[in-house]
Amino acid sequence: MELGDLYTEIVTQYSCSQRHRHPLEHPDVTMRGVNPSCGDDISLALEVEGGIIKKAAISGSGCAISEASAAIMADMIEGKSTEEADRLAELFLGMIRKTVTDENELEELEDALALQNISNMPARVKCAVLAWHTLQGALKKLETSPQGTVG
Amino acid sequence: MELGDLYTEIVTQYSCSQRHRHPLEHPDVTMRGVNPSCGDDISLALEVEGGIIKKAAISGSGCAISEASAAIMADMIEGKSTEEADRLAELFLGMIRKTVTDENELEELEDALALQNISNMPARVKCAVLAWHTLQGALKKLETSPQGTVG
Amino acid sequence: MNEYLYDFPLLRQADDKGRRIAYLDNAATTQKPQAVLDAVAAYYKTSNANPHRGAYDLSVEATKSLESAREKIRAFIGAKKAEDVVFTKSATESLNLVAQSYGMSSLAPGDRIAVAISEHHSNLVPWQIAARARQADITYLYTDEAGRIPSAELKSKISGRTKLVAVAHASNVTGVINSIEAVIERARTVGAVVVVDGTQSVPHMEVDVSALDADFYVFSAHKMLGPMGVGVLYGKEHLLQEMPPFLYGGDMIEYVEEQESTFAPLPQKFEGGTQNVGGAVGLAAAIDYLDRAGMRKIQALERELTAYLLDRLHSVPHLRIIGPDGIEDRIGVVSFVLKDAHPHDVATILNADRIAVRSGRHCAQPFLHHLGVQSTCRASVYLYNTKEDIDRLAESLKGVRRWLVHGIG
Amino acid sequence: MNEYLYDFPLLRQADDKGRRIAYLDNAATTQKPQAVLDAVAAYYKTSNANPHRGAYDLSVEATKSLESAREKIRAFIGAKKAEDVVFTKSATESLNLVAQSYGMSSLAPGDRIAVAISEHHSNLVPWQIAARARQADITYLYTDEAGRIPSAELKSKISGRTKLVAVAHASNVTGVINSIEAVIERARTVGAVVVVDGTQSVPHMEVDVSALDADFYVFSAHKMLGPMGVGVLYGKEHLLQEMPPFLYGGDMIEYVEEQESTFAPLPQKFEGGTQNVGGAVGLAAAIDYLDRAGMRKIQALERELTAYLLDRLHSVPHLRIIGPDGIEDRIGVVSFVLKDAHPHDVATILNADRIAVRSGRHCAQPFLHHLGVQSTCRASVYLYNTKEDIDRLAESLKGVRRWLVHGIG
Ligand SMILES: Cc1ncc(COP(=O)(O)O)c(C=O)c1O
Ligand SMILES: Cc1ncc(COP(=O)(O)O)c(C=O)c1O
Repeated sequence: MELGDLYTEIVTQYSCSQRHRHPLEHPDVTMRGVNPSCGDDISLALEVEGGIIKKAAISGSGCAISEASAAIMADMIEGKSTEEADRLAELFLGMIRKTVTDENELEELEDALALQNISNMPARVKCAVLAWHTLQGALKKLETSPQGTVG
Repeated sequence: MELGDLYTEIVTQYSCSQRHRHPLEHPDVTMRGVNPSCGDDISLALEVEGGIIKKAAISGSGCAISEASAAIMADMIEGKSTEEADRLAELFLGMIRKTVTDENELEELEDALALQNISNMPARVKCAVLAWHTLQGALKKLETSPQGTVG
Repeated sequence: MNEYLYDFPLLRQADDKGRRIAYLDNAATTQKPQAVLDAVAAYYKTSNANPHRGAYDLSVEATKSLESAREKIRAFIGAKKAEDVVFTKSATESLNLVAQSYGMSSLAPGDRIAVAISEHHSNLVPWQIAARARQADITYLYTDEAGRIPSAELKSKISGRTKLVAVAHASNVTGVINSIEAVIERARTVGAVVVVDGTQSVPHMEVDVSALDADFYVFSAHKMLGPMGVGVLYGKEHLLQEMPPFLYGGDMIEYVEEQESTFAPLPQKFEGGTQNVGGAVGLAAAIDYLDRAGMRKIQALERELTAYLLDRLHSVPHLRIIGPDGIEDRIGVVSFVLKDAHPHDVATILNADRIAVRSGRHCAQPFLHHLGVQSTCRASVYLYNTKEDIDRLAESLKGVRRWLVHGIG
Repeated sequence: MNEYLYDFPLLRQADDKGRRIAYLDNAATTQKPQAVLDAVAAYYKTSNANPHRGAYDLSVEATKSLESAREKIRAFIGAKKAEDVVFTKSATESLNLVAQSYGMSSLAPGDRIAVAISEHHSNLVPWQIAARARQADITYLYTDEAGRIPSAELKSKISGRTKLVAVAHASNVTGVINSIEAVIERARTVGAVVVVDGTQSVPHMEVDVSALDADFYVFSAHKMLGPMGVGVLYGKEHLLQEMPPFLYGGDMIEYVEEQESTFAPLPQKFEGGTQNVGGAVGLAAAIDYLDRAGMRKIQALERELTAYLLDRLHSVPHLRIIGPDGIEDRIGVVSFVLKDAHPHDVATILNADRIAVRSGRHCAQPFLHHLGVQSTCRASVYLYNTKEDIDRLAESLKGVRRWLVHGIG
């Protein structure tokens, strides 16, 4: 695999993006995600209203891949329902695990498709999936906690 | 090394000998010696009078080499002073370890010389030295204990 | 000539008298086929790096080597998930891990541990230590004269207070295959966890830990054609999950802060320190070799060799077999004693004929004590042994007493 | 061309683009010379058996192989007696052995353990565990910015309550060589025992444990050209004598009775289970290789390489070295960060040029936290590295930011 297939313009642009890098005032849930072996350490905060993700914010730091993946994800889930976000996370993880390969199905992932090549780089898979696992964790937390007590 | 150099007539004769295989009525010291890995397990009992070993008796069981070695030793030390017995043990161990090689010096070991070849058989060295280590242990016990309390 | 023998460099070699070694100490360790040596060397020549750590290709390859070995082991023993397979350095370490980590964290004062009297020290002393530390008691399952555990013993000794049962799948002294199914069935009725020492079974028979429903199952690579320095611990996921780690250090950590640490998920939680990837690759190659031969075929072949061995031993005067005389429910491990000949001398005399058998107490002192023998000779076969090896053993045994018993020679 | 390189099959190999690997992750594990692979294979082809057990020649040879490896290690580190050298599976196991066996049996509530903040998790987490179990406290020896432990820190932190000091001879993060002499001198004044982690020192410099007067000293074979799966624990005899065993089972036993056992003398007391003889033979061959090259010559050569490495790294824009910038009192382990480039991405980009460096936290999270960095890249050299390897590293590093920082590429 060539480096250019990994550090594409989309990836480097997102990895430097500041769009979702701001604190939320009243997050309904926050979740930390870490790859202990490499030191990626991010936090995801969500504001959810009536089942819809209104705002997604990211803090912490990681490598270009994990930061790009987190930024793409935050962009994608804002405005979507929590079920929809969960489904997208499954789809993304399926793409990386190569359990979902149908191009049409994957189209839905839009810019996140730029990370498809990662599945050929076992050493970096963890970086790409960190944000999405963290999202799933956050959604689970939201679901199992009574309204207003998580965060 | 040939088997005939190990299981010599002297060795097999001594190993079957019953001469010292009887209990002592009033032993001044008894000592157990064991090779845990192979299961050799003998006991040595001594009657000592005025610094002279009057009787040496052996019980327990072991392989032909350890039994022959014990029988030869018991024969040799009866009638000798405890210092003399200790010196002979050192000499025997020196022969096996090959730290004593002077033929004239070794002559003193008499029949125990039949075990000299053992030093070329690392797997059996432990068997040959067991009785002599046990003897040294018994003599030490005798020395450090007030008269009449060991046994 | 045996179709496997040629694959084993050590066994092919003739000495200056033209004799091959008749290697009959396979219960202690086995010889290695060229394919295993080659696989290990190939790993070091093409894929060696510290696994789980690097972002570079070589480290990825090393990780793949380790994990594909784990997957191969999983399939070989029928475990459900590769995560339930933990690498250790030996069966002994695996058993200590269970005793320390599971035993120490789950046993309470007054609990009972049922241990078969026939266990190898490695599946016995760790329980003595754990029992003492937790004020639990050890109850022994005694065998009959042939070394079999009567089912009445299971019933009477495995009771409501029994929290753990430690038993070998096959004995390294008598070759008896214990009915693990019956042990587990009984243990289930009282809610006890069963630790199976598979060190002598995995090399010689098809084992399916899931079908058995064993809670823990352990074995060593070096007794199944693999290299020394590699052991395996299989455990049920929910048990492994709840257990504290055993070795603390690199690679088994999630966070380390100054006063506290949290630990990695399975199986890394139990794999502190750089793993023996070369050794794991060697075990994987050994499993490939065994799979190619076919475990059923190996078992049939060993059964034939064992029948022949028993038969030939019966023909040796003054010889008594310690353990079952017949061929049912046993592996090819046969202990015996010769009248008036100490096992150690017997082994030395056989050695002069280039026959390798083990003599001693086989790391099973309580068992030998129970059977009323101080030590035994033990011959044990593997797929590369031949009837000729056994003929040589029997012939040599016939001459032993001539050397030892004064007046015969 | 480097005179050693040719001996290492993995390093000789060119890929399809004709590039050799620039292997600069020697602090994680080293490559193996053909001589080591051959020695291990030769052991399995001519001398393989279970040591310490058999009465036959092959078992005697296996025992000799193990014991002569032990003697070679003894001489290499200047230990007084071979019995003071214990085989383990890794430095990690050695350190856990000391923490569990010595630590748990000698620490009392309120005692202090002084641990350098720069320690590898393997010499840190086991002490956290022992401290918690014994209600002892951990006191950290903090380093300065360059990663050196100031002598004032020794004075103030190692006090009357300190019973044990755990410190590495050389750091796997910064390459700093700690003044073990000063640590031991200070420890002696308060009567504390010193555990030295020599994993990064033994491969790279002459070490004499007797001259140092270290109480315990540990290292791993795989970081010094030897195979994986072999570690060493050196301990002073009187300390080892008093310690309880660590792994219980075969070969470390004297008597086993139903409820109790007594243990074998040193070093067998700590060597339960079948030992990794093949691995020990490999370590012995590695020591032979290092001895032939000469440890002083290796040290001089690595010093030259390290000076060159530092020099070339200084030429890379936006690069900051974590640890000492100079060549004094250090080994050839150099950590660094590149502005706006995460170490993980740096390693990936170097990998595309077939350069292997490690990125991450190097199993030293508290140290990186103390130094104020989340992770670093680390290049580490060994005798087979060349200036060309280092040139390739420096050149590739200059291109890294082009890939990562949007708008530069
Ligand atoms: C300083 C130091 N100590 C201990 C270790 C642990 O060594 P191993 O993984 O071989 O147990 C390492 C290497 O990872 C190290 O660099
Ligand atoms: C039944 C049994 N359990 C455990 C062991 C211990 O195996 P290892 O020495 O490889 O740890 C052995 C072999 O010695 C054995 O035969």
